[in-house]
Amino acid sequence: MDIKPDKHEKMETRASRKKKSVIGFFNVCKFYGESDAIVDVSFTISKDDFALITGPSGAGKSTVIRIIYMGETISSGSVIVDGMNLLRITRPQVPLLRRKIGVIFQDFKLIPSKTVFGNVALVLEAAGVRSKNIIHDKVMSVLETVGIGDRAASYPPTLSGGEQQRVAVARAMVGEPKIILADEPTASLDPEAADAIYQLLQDVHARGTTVVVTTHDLNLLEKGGTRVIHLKSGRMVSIVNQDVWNGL
Amino acid sequence: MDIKPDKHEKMETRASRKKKSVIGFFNVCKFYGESDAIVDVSFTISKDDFALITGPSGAGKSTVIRIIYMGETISSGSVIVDGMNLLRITRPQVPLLRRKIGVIFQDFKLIPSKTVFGNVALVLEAAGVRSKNIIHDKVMSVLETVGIGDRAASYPPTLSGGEQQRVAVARAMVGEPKIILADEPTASLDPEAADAIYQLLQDVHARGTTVVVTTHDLNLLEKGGTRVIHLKSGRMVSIVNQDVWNGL
Amino acid sequence: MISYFKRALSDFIRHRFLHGVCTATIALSVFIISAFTLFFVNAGALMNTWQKGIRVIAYLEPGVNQGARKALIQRIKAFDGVEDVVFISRQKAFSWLKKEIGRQSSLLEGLEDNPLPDSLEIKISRSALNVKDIEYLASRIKTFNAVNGVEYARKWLARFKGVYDLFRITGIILVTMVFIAIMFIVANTIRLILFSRREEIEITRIIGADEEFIRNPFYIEAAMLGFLGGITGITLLFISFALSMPTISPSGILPFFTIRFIPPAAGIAIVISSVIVSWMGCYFSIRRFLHM
Amino acid sequence: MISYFKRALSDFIRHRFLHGVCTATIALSVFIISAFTLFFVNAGALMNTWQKGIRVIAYLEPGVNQGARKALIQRIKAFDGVEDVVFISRQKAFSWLKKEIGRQSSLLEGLEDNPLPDSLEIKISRSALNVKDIEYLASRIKTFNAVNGVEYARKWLARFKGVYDLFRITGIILVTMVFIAIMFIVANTIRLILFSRREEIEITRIIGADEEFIRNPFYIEAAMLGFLGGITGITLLFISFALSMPTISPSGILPFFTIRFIPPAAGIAIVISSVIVSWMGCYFSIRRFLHM
Ligand SMILES: Nc1ncnc2c1ncn2[C@@H]1O[C@H](COP(=O)(O)OP(=O)(O)OP(=O)(O)O)[C@@H](O)[C@H]1O
Ligand SMILES: Nc1ncnc2c1ncn2[C@@H]1O[C@H](COP(=O)(O)OP(=O)(O)OP(=O)(O)O)[C@@H](O)[C@H]1O
Ligand SMILES: [Mg+2]
Ligand SMILES: [Mg+2]
Repeated sequence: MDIKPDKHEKMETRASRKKKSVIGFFNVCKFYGESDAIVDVSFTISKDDFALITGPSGAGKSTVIRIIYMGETISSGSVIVDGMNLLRITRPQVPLLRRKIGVIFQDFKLIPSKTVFGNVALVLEAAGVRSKNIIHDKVMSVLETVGIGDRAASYPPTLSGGEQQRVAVARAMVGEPKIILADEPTASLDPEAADAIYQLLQDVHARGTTVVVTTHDLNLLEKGGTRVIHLKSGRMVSIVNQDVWNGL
Repeated sequence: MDIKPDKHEKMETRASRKKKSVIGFFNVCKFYGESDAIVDVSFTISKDDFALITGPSGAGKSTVIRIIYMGETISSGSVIVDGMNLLRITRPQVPLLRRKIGVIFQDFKLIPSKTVFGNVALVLEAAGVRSKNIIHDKVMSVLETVGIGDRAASYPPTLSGGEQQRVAVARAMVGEPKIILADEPTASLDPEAADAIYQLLQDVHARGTTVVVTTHDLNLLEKGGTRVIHLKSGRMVSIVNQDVWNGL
Repeated sequence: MISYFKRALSDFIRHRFLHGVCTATIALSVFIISAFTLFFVNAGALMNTWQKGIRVIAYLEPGVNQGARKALIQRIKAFDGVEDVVFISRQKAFSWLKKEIGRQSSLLEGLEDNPLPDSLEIKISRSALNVKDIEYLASRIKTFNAVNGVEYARKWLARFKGVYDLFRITGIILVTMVFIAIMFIVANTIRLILFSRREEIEITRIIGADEEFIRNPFYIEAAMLGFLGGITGITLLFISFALSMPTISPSGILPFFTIRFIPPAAGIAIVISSVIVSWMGCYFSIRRFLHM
Repeated sequence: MISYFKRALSDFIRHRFLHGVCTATIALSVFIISAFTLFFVNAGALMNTWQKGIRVIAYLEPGVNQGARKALIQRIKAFDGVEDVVFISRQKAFSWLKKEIGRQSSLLEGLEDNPLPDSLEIKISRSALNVKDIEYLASRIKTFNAVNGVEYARKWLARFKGVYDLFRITGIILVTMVFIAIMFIVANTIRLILFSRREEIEITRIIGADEEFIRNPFYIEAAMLGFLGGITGITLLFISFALSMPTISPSGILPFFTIRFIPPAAGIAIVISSVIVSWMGCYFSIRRFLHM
């Protein structure tokens, strides 16, 4: 816990000789008052990873996600995301970091007073896209992809749980981010819809996006990712590099 | 759709010769503008049922739940809950109906500014329980049962998704209602915690509570209930009376 | 009822920010309304000091003896609106006239005899300050035998009266309008509180709470807001008053008049109004949110 | 920038309720502040009509001829604060005196000769209404050879001046205090809007919006609220004014004075202030919500 960020950065550099790592956690701890959400967690996720973070309820999965998009600051350790040390980041850099990341929030975080279209379009507007046409086309195509193109004009509170989750998925993908963080992206979905979303995530992964999914869905775990990180009570239980494991 | 409530009530009486039915849907439709959430749905659930409502995302499962606790009014047909015709109910009777029903909402619906304890205690306070001690004991015991007794003083936004869901379960059970409506009560939970909650629901069912669970969790479906209602696009696909089916 | 109070109190603390902002708004509203009360009360008092100057002079016939005079004074004193009657001898009147004419008093030196009559100065009580009443009074006094003629500052009186009335009417209209405006502002603020808490209200309702259970704490909270805001507003005014008095007083050159703070009764009335207005704001707003 | 405007406009419509309540509050605030502007402007104008009566009388030495008199008038007119100088012959003055003394004019009948001197009536321009200036002016005029003495209503002037000053100072203090109070009320209301929308702000931020993107629409909305509220408030005042004029005017018995609505320039200034205050309210409140 006394290891300085510089040291981590060096470790990072060494690690990336083989594989370009996009997300790196080094001895990260996150405390809330007396309780700890994350204790001494270290892992790296490379650019071409499809990482799964798993563990029981309250294990710290969402906390890891929140730390990556800077929804939460860490108590100790250091975190590197796409080459940026999150401890050293300046305030104006935060939005730039976040635009590289698409997040599917566990509680969706849709704006109730904006339509589905408006919610998804906001990502592009915030990223500085000015053209109405480009926004319209991109948003509608991603809404079609997740299967709720017909609800574009609805407001989130009028959608079913699964529909809201699909809007959240659409919003995370519309900006074509480098990294997608999916916090239980299929919890509210029936197996069929869940499969479709999972397939979608694999498609974007195939196109070069780093994907991090938290899940307690056994099916998802069985399908496997390239790297599976198992947490319990905020501590690391295991990291499995699926490709290495398969090669055993 | 032209069938009058009276007729249903008669049907209801006839049906209850064999089994006391607690919830009855008779040709129920629910339209939102042009789209329909529920079309011509009829079923009954008896007092000793553990009913499962299943179907893909957007099938109308939550809508059925909302209709039962009068979170939504129906467009046509009639609904009877615990002997009350919901079309004929007066405004002051609504809270009385709701106190008979414990609902686990799909989106939890916890009050963010109240502690976990306060959220759960509110049900008892609203039901007119005055004694601080009784409230404290009941709330703490139900929080222990769902496994979050140690988080009683926390606020919902500081809980993980699964912890929030367990608070929602606790709140639905604390008032010892006649009927428990559980809208995807284990969606945010890992298999172990989900099993525990499912076991809990079976325990209260065993103690005489009518339980209605919506789910797309295949595990839950495999474990089965006494009655499985399958919806798709707002229409009934099937009703299976598990006991009869098993007896085939 | 006690449980409602407890819930209201814990709500109050829980929603510190909302209630803080709302209390501030109410306090400022009370401040405004009571600042104007302060202004109009003092301006009214100032005008009253002017009005003291209003009197009717009755000139007596020459040779009215002391007995007849005293009887006359008694009879005039019996009239409504007469505060006091003072006898002014012709000698006194003459010396006053000399003073009044001032520089030109030399012109009176040519007179070997005092041409002025004896007179009675009739002070009008403040409550009767009304042009018509005074005219009527004057006409009645004129009918007495011992009275030769009656005089009063008819023109000045009419003019002053006009200004005084205008001031009073505009004051009343203004304070009423401001009061109504303030009422809406307070109601609006409470409406925003309810709006921010609509989700909480909705959740409380669907877990089986009846309207009374939901409403009562809001009513109590609104009354508390009104009370706190009222007290704070008046305190604020008092502080501003105390701070600005040094600026006002010395420049005022008004030794005959001291500015006073609003009377305690008015202060209490304002706090009570504040409580009532807040309560009513809550009453009307909550219906909207309870039936949505 | 245009896109911010579009977003602000759609936000405005989307949050109808919030913005409606807020506009109402601003409108009422503007109403209050402009009602008081209306009051003080008119009260000031009314006081000015009184002040017209203030003049200095210079008594001339006997036997000053017409030429010397005209030269004197020119020299006096050259002083600062002198509006006009009128010659009053001793005959005219004597007939006025008779009128003034009224009933007792019989006492002047004993005089075979007019003892009054010729005089000059010096009208003071309104801007120079200041006891010290007038005293100074009087002392300067006294030094002329042709002038025998100077007279003016020193006591009345001092008293009127005191009241006028008191009125002006309290007016300024009051309107300033109310303005500050109103500013806080408007800021508070905007703060409540931001509070109700904090979730939306938070979500917008975590999907990668920068502060400018979040803030600008709020600023534009606040300015729009201020503008709408300002216009509405002044319209409201105008309607109230039009409605209450019939009540005030006839009773007023003030034919020499007409109550006027606030001048257009003041109206525009008030609307602009309303926009600025709303904008500032937003500016200071949004920091709280953006850094929480
Ligand atoms: N703001 C907070 N304040 C206090 N404790 C917190 C806060 N946020 C999270 N925690 C605690 O940290 C622990 C980890 O939370 P986290 O949300 O990461 O769990 P999770 O693995 O996502 O669980 P789930 O599967 O239930 O969503 C939990 O016990 C949670 O209560
Ligand atoms: N207030 C509303 N206005 C318009 N449409 C609505 C509203 N509420 C629900 N719907 C629509 O009705 C349909 C059924 O919704 P419901 O929430 O019952 O689905 P569900 O079966 O619970 O799905 P999920 O498993 O995704 O939660 C959905 O298509 C939904 O979009
Ligand atoms: Mg989580
Ligand atoms: Mg649902």
